[in-house]
Amino acid sequence: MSYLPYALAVWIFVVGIYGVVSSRNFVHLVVCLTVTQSSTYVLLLAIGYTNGGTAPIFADVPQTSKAVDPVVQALTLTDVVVSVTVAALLLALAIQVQKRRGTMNPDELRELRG
Amino acid sequence: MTRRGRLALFAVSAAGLSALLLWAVAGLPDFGHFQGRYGATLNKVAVSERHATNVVTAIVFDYRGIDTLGEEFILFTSVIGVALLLRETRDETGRIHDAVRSDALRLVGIAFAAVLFTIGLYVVAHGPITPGGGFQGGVVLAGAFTLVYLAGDYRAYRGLTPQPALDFVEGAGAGGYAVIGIVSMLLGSAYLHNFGPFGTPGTLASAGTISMLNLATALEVTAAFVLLFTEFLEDLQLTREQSA
Amino acid sequence: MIPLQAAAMALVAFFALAVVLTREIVRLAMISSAYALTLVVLFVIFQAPDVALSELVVGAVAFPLVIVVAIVMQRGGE
Amino acid sequence: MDALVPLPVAIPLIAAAALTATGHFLEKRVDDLTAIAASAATLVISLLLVFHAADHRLAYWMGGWKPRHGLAIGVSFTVDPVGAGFAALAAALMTAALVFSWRYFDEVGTLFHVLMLAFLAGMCGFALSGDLFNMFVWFELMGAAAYALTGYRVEETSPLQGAINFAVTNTLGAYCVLIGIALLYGRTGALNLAQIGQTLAGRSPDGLVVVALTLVVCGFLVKGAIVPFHFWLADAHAVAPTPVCVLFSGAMVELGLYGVARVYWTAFAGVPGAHDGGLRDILLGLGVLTAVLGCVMCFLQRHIKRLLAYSTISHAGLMLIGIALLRPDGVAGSALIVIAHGLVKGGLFLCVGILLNALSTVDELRLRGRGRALWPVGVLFTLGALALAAPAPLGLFLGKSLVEGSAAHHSYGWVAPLVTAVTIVSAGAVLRVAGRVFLGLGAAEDPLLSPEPDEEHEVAQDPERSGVLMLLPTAALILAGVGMGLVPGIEHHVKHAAETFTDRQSYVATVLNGANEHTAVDSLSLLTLHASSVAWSLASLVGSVLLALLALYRERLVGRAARDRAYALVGGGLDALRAVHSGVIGDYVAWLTFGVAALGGLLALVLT
Repeated sequence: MSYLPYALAVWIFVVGIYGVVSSRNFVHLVVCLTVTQSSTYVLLLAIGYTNGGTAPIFADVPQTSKAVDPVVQALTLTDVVVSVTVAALLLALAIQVQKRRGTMNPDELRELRG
Repeated sequence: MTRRGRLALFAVSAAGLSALLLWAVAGLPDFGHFQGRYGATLNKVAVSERHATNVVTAIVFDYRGIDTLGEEFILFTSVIGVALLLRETRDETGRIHDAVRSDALRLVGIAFAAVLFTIGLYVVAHGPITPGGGFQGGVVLAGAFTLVYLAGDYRAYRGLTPQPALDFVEGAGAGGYAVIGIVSMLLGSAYLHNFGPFGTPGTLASAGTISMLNLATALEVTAAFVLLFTEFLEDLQLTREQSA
Repeated sequence: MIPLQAAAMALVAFFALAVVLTREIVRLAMISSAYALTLVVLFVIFQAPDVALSELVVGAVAFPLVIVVAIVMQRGGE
Repeated sequence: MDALVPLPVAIPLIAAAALTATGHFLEKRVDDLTAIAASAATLVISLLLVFHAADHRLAYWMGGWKPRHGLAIGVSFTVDPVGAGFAALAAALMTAALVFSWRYFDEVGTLFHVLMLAFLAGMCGFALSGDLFNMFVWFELMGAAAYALTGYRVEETSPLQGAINFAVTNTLGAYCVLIGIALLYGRTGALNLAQIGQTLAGRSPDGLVVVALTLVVCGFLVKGAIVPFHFWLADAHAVAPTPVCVLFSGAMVELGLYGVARVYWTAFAGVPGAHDGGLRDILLGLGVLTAVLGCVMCFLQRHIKRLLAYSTISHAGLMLIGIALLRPDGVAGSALIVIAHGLVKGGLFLCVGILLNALSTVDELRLRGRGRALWPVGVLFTLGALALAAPAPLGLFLGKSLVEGSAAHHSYGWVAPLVTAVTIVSAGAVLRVAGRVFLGLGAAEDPLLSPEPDEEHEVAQDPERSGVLMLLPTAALILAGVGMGLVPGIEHHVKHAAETFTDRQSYVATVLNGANEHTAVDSLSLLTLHASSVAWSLASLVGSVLLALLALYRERLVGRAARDRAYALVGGGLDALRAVHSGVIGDYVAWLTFGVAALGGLLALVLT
């Protein structure tokens, strides 16, 4: 159990990249990229977790109680926003590709080479 | 490279990468036994120093407020970027029709939007106290506007969200965040220094500039997501019109 | 608590793979939403309600957008 | 003076936000003026920071959160001359690009200017930040702006392809960095570079440290366009508007390498074994590979922007060689190459922009002889090409001679001939373009060169666009790049800056303990010329001119039989090399994965 959450993050990371490498559709590629990024959320939050700790919010619990690490959560929040923005930009590009070329398949874009 | 060659190269590399990563995480502290000084210290001092009962919000808007400045502008930049990338379609003019024509459905949609709007405001306002804050609340608020669009009254939607106003709110929200930092400097302290005023922990607006930065973020995020949705949805509407 | 954590992680692992292996666009949109929800559950279990809320609003608002984009694009392509 | 530190980030961001907020109500030209003013202000402040930080490093704590009992609880901008110099270089190039773009991007209102300003803020933040996660944030801001700018010409497919390749590879690189950050946080509980370095120092590295180093370095090397992470660069540069290419080639790529050097010298330099030969050899190998591959591909292009892009890859390899020596004088050499190359390459891209604007093509063969009418551009372009050839004491000479000297001093004697050979090929290619386009030399056809989709124009023609405003920044950049080495005292100041940059102990002391030691260097002496470096520089100058002539007149100079034999010898290899650069994103990501795994494996071998 003690390393399983970290291994989960590794799994998501590698699986996500596999999706990007093998993708035949830009929408699929973008979704796989967000999957890859979600591995970083899992890794960060798993690292910051403390057994028996509460959320780092002291509205209802006394400040002396044991809480999980708040820093990784702040980092993950930033990370989530980053993931949305990259996905939005890539989707906008994909839409334009579809309009110009009528294809969503990355393998069929071969203008730049050599 | 052929597809097969690419997958073979990836398979070998991914095996190596997985092995490396597993080797790396084996060096982490056991799950549930992390004892980082940084987080522990902030958990101890944030409430008394910053009068925000949500330590994560205190970190996001104060201890590491500069990260969030960057984050706001990443969102801001990507909205501008999407506007740039999808711009051409606005010349390919076409009339945008309402998606839904049933009045009953419209009414339900708009009522639901009103509920979402209230929830969004609540989430924004309670950021320093409970989970949530400018980002999450802002997305919910943007969702409420989008619901008006999806519920079908395009003119009502555009009346609610005219482009110059949206751009103004987006710029004011993001710029406001950066300007609040400058105000700290004009008051003689460091950039983004929290200059108060502090209230009782656990009440709204208790945490000084955290509350202001939270509000600026909410404005920016709401406008940003409404703009994003508008760009994409109008683009798709037009595409559909043309192909029909 | 431990079985709950293990179950949530297993779900996340499963859905991550499912997303990657789904090539059909409409189904991809649904499965990726489901994946976002499993992440939300995991984050709640990890005591990260702020992050869970973020993932929820993004998953509930941004992913439907992907759905719309994907479906309309596919129609345009046919 | 310390209060200046956040301004290189805050000023462009506030200007960008203000332009967006008021864009619908502004008079024309206000966007141009605001953007130029904000960028110029950033330049002035960054230069002030360079001088201010020249004798002591500054640690500026955002929000006033100074460390408590040696524990960093806030985010610091840690300013030294190298970091501030990078911000200044970015701002200088941005100012030139924006002046060049006067009336250029009118059709999109304020969007272009807003993206450029956000891009500038991202670069400045990355250069100044002393916190690993904060660096990641600025890295992403740079990226978001850059991806959108690359896809500017949405009406064609190739810019979209270039932007997608750029965005996907760099995003994956950023995730690698982030995983590395998470691992380091799990080990050290810190995000501040000084704090991380302090915790890692003195303990022998295990898997976590090795892999974290690998991931962070690889992530930044993607931005730095080092083989095998370089594929995106040529695609993105070939299609982005030329004023944007100035920033890409002159500052953004170099910032990736800066990230590697910064993180190494602050966080990892204290790790036992990190300083031994193994790491040095691996990085040197990567640098050599990149330099050689870049110059060969450069020589094979006829699309001039793509040619300059591969030349940038080749120079990125040279810069990495300087960093890879893991010595202060190597870092100083690389820093000087970065400055000279950034200015010169920026000017060259602007020359291409003028050609494109006037003659509606960027294809070397189609432009043959047509550049004669634009002779001032021709003069500048040729000067820039010669500066790349690094004749003593001009252009890239000073930086290269420092790298070569440092390498020779540490018994890497082969570096000097290799750097010279690479320079001959890449500068020769640019000189070939100069000869063909501006003098009409050489044949009208050349089957050796890669065919690429040409460009006709990047923005609509506008008769009111001022030729002077396009020529002025071009000339300024090229002349500054050519004469940079002649600034009195520059060699000593940069060497001193590199010593500050590589001094981990004093970095920690400044950041965590507030120590403030002054180490002034007062020198206005001119650069030193060593006989060997002058000889190598002459060889590269003569060699590149001869190579350019050979390329232009090989039909006449070399007999048919000899040519056929040469093609038979290398033709297959060149075709294979071309085929690897397939433009398909799946391939690029597979190579990226390969690079991370291979580099990680090698580092594991040498460090543990």
